[in-house]
Amino acid sequence: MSHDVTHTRTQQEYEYDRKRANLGMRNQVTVFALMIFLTFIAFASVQAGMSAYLVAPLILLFAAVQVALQLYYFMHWSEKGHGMAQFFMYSAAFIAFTMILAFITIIWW
Amino acid sequence: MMKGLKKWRLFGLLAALTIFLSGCGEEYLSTLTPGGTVAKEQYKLLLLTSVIMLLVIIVVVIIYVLVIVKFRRKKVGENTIPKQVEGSHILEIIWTAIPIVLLLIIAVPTVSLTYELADTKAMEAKDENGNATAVTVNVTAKLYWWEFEYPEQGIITAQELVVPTGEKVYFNLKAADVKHSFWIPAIGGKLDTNVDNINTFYLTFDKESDSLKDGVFYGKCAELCGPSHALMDFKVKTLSKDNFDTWVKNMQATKGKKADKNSTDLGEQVFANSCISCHAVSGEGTAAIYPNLATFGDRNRVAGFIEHSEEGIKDWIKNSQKLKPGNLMPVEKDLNKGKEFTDEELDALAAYLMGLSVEK
Amino acid sequence: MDLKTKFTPQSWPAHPENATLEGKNKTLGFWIFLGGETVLFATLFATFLALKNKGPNGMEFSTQSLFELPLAFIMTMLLLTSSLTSVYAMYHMKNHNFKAMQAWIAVTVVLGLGFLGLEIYEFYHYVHLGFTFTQSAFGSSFYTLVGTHGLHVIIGLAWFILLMLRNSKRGLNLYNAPKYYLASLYWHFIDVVWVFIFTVVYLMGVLD
Amino acid sequence: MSSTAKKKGFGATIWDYLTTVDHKKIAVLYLIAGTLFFVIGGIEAMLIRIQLAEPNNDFVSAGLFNEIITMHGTTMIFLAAMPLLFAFMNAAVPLQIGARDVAFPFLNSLGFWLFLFGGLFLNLSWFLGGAPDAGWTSYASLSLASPTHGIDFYALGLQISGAGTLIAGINFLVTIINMRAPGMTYMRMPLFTWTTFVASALILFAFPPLTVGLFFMIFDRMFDANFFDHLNGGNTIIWEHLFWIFGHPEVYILVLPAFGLFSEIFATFSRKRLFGYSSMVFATILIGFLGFMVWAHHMFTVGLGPTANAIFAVATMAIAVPTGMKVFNWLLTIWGGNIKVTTPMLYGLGFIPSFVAGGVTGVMQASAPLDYQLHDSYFIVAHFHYVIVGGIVLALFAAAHYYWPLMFNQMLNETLGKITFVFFFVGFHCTFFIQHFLGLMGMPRRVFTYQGDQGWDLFNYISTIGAFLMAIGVILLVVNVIITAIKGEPAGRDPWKDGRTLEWAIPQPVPYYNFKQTPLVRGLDTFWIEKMEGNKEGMTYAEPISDIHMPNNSFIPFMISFGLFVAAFGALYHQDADKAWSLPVLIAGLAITFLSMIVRSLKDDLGYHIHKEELMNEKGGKK
Ligand code: HEA
Ligand code: HEA
Ligand SMILES: [Cu+2]
Repeated sequence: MSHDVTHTRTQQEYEYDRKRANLGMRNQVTVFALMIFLTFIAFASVQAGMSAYLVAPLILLFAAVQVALQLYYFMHWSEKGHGMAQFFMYSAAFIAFTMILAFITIIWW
Repeated sequence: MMKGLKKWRLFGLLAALTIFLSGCGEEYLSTLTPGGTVAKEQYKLLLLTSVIMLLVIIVVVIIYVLVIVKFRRKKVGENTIPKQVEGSHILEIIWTAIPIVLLLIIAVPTVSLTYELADTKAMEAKDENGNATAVTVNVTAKLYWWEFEYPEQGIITAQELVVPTGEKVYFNLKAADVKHSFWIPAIGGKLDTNVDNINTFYLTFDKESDSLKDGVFYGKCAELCGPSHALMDFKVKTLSKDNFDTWVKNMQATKGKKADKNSTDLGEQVFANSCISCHAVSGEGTAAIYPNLATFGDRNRVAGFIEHSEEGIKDWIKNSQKLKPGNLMPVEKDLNKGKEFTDEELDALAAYLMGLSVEK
Repeated sequence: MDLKTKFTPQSWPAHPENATLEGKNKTLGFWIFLGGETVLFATLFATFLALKNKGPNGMEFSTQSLFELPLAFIMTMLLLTSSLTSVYAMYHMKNHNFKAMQAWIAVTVVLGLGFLGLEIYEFYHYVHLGFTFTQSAFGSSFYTLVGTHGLHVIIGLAWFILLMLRNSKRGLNLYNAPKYYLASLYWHFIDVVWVFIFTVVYLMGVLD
Repeated sequence: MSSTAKKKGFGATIWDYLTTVDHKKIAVLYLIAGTLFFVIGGIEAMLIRIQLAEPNNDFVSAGLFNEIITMHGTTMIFLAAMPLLFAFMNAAVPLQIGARDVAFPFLNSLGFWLFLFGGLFLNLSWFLGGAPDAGWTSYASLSLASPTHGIDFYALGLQISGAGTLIAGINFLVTIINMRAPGMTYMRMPLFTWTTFVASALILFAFPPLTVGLFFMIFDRMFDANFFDHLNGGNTIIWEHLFWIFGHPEVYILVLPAFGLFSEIFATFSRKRLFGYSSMVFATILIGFLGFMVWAHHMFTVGLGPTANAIFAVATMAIAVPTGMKVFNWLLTIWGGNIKVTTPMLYGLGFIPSFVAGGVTGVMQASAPLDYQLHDSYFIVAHFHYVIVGGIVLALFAAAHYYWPLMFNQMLNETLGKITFVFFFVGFHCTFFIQHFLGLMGMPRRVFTYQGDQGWDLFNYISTIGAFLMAIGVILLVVNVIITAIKGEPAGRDPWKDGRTLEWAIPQPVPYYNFKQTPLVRGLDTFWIEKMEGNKEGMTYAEPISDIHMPNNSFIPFMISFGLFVAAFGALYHQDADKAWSLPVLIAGLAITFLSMIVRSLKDDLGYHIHKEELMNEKGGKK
């Protein structure tokens, strides 16, 4: 248990991993492009002065998508072994949601 | 037959509980002797929940006693190894379902009463002349006293709330300094007086208070507000509608009343020199910074909790900081240009104050 | 675990951050910590939403009058890009390419510093207008929310810099690999928070 | 204590404890500090009860009384109950899951020292111009108005100790997830481990709102921010929400581990596996989850509106269901068992009716319109002492007796233990039962005195008598500890004879590396299984004896915490114009902290190995 078993990969394994990593990296760049794109639309739609009722949900959705992209790709949730991380982050998100909902509904101004 | 028996038992339990509970506490103060519809509804809820909780406790205790009696090692034998039972789905279902049912029985009246007690729409109702039909009182809680303003009637009083019986009285509550909470236990539940907003609710008063021991219901501050939180009491006088109207008229009639520096009455002179800058003696008006004293002579207590007598007044003037730490009343010397009052002055002042009345 | 083992790209494990028990514990612990941070930021967001544009009677400041989108846009781009560069750094970490990793982290740090500079400029600008931390509840909640994020940026940068300096002579090993990995996770989290800040604070602030 | 400690000199022992990263020693530290604060909080409770024994009493003054109740509540919740639970978690949980160590030994020690220095800071307020006086809830309008530094001590002290708690929580989470022995699946974990896990998750999510709320409070009071100042757009209700978003889960943080302890005790002393294990686990998780949905039941009278009140009322009631599941599962655990009424079991038997009584009054309060009457009255005081004292304190006392042999290899005196129980239990009901009626009779809480004409005199007097009985109980417990420490004999392994879980399988005194060989877990109640199969060693091993990796001791956690402690003084007095020394102190404190942190991160700390040969020679474990 406390022993750190590290084994040397065979040349074949190594090359295979390397190739996958490269593919993965390409994937990351695509994700990045998507994020830039979403950000751009979000800013543009606000700047364009469209109706707030339309824009607000839209940019919130974009934010959620962007965050999901960060988490699943940049922060590797799409790889296995992140069950607990997801569990705690989703729980946190749930509590965050409840709290924000409460603060915009039951505090008077 | 079984059902009938059960009902009867429940009823018996309720009756016994009621008798037991009303044995506790004083009529002018206890939530167990409700003196208005709001408190009555809440009391019913108390009985309902108490009975259900007693049932729960009884069930638990029965199983518990049986267990202890039957399964002690002395009985079972030193070396027996009991069967290692994993669990039981049927039992699980039973003790999930029954509590849910019991909770639903509580939840239904809870929700409906929550909405009912929050319904203050009728407050805005106007008769054909555009006058409000309901009595509304603006309550302002301050360190450590209460101000009651009647906006429709244009009158104001402090420390003693006067209300008509037999109708819904509406309250707008707020705090002037820190948060307090407005509570008349025998009449109904509390509502906080916040600094940020105005809270509104209603109470009804069934009974005229002069039949009570002190002639008043007791009111409390229920939110910690500083050292003298415990002394931030107020009293409630309930009058029949007619008497209430008379009281309002008398209050309105004090319009323009002032203490005169040149009065022949020494007490009035002292008051005019030392007290008038803070305390008004006319009951007509709107919210002020300090307690209005127009009805001082009619009150039940001095400063909310001290015996209402000339002695009590004098004690208060001399020792207000000791009696109610942290209140804003200046010490005696600051009232009287750096000197203490002479006995003669104090006596006269106390007599003058006792004479401030709209009822006598 | 020892620091002496020399790795080649081939003997280097595919998931160096998780190759040791310490590494596993650290990664998991850090994710859990981020869960707590999420709630912390949620609290700040909730408070900001409750207090935004609230101040003494007749306050002249509002989200509309203060915020400028071009600035927020540039800041967003800087931070987003730095997120990608730190992904590059981690890519090279997995390939056991220490130099490239350090280089990409350096780029990340430069971008982060750019972001921080703009944020400081922005705050400075508002303070000059009279919109300060103590001016109103709006001010208090705005500076606390955005400032806490800024503080995270500072910590993230300090972390990166410390790691780069400390390990510059030693190269990668299984002891410091999880540290790099966590620092980069932290940096992504900072970006995640910023996505909500630019959306909820700036964009939605300008909207209504 | 372990035989190695006895050989060392006094100074060396102290140094050992100051630098230890061993969870078993940290458990002892938590136990000592928690007991100290429990006694302080208890003395404060006695002062409260003496003052209220008769009407118009002037035993303490109005202002002082408010300081006492505030410090009583704060000390008991943050500095007594939680750390004492941490003591038993540290002592038992790693052993229960068959781990050599916790996941982060260094952080474990940091968590303790942060808690201790935060607690000391808070309590020093007594000597430095006045303790906090706005109630443990510290509602914003009053706490902003409070003139002394008391509230600043409260905010800074809780901030420091809260950071320690958060760290401890994360440590337990990772330990339980990552460090379980082979075969110890989630559904084989003992209930105390499960409840520790869920309580730690609650800590993780509940403390950040408190942290933020305290920062707001600090900013408002010290740096002229306006979060709660309604004249500048602030809103006091934000504090109330933040406090209770933390505060409600907090009560479950406290009670869940207590449930876990009793689950162990019931199973052990009935010689029966826990009835409905999986539903117990489910109920624990459900309580944790619902715990975050109900905070506004403390705010029914704030005026949030009928819809909010109704929703929170119903959500609150829902918690009765999983809690009920637990109660009935306990009853069915002992049903058909072979009950031995030892002291821990006696506490367990006292706990069931007491906690149920406290729980059901909670459900009454959950009925919002009824709570309009009950809120801020003595009914509430009665409710929460029934669940807290009847739940948590009884659990702590039970655990003290139950785990004493595990922690110190000695048995507390059983007879004295039972006498302690009788005094404490009778005193407890005598003190708090009657308070329900005081509340219903219109007595508000947090009153420093009351007038004699309100019908409350007798009941208050009875309540005070009860408190004295409780005090006798506590003193007897202390006496028991002292007697045992002086003349106790080694208790040996599995001293209760009926132990079921792994912590009882380990030899006594517990070796500092815990398990010489990592055990293999073959089912729920693994020690019981091995015993039933006649395995004398009580464990099956998952690996051969081999080198064990151990962390180094470190003084850095102490220094980090001490630095914050110093800095807090600087920050606090920085507001006073006449205290020029405050800024240097603030900077010095932060410097100590940061330097210690930098030393920690720059110096590689790889720990050391105990070699196989050494292990073979040590006695204990496999001979
Ligand atoms: C360990 C601590 C602890 C625990 C476990 C609880 C448990 C519960 N509490 Fe309590 N509570 C406090 C500590 C605790 N509380 C404190 C400290 C305060 C005051 C804070 C302050 O203001 O200073 C407080 C205040 C408080 C209030 C606010 C009162 C007010 O100020 O106006 C409310 C209101 O809903 C409440 C409700 C509940 C409920 C419903 C439960 C439930 O979890 C109880 C569930 C248990 C049972 C119900 C018993 C077992 C169940 C069965 C046998 C099944 C069958 C039962 C039924 C069908 C009913 N609590
Ligand atoms: C874990 C939490 C906890 C615990 C264990 C207790 C324990 C006790 N509490 Fe506590 N209490 C609170 C949490 C707790 N309380 C909270 C949160 C509040 C609300 C505060 C607020 O309003 O802000 C409160 C408020 C509170 C009040 C209401 C104050 C008011 O509203 O005005 C009262 C009054 O009776 C009270 C009494 C007691 C008593 C008698 C005990 C007893 O069980 C104590 C038993 C312990 C002892 C009696 C110790 C005895 C030790 C000695 C005598 C010394 C011996 C010395 C040596 C051996 C060296 N408490
Ligand atoms: Cu609660």
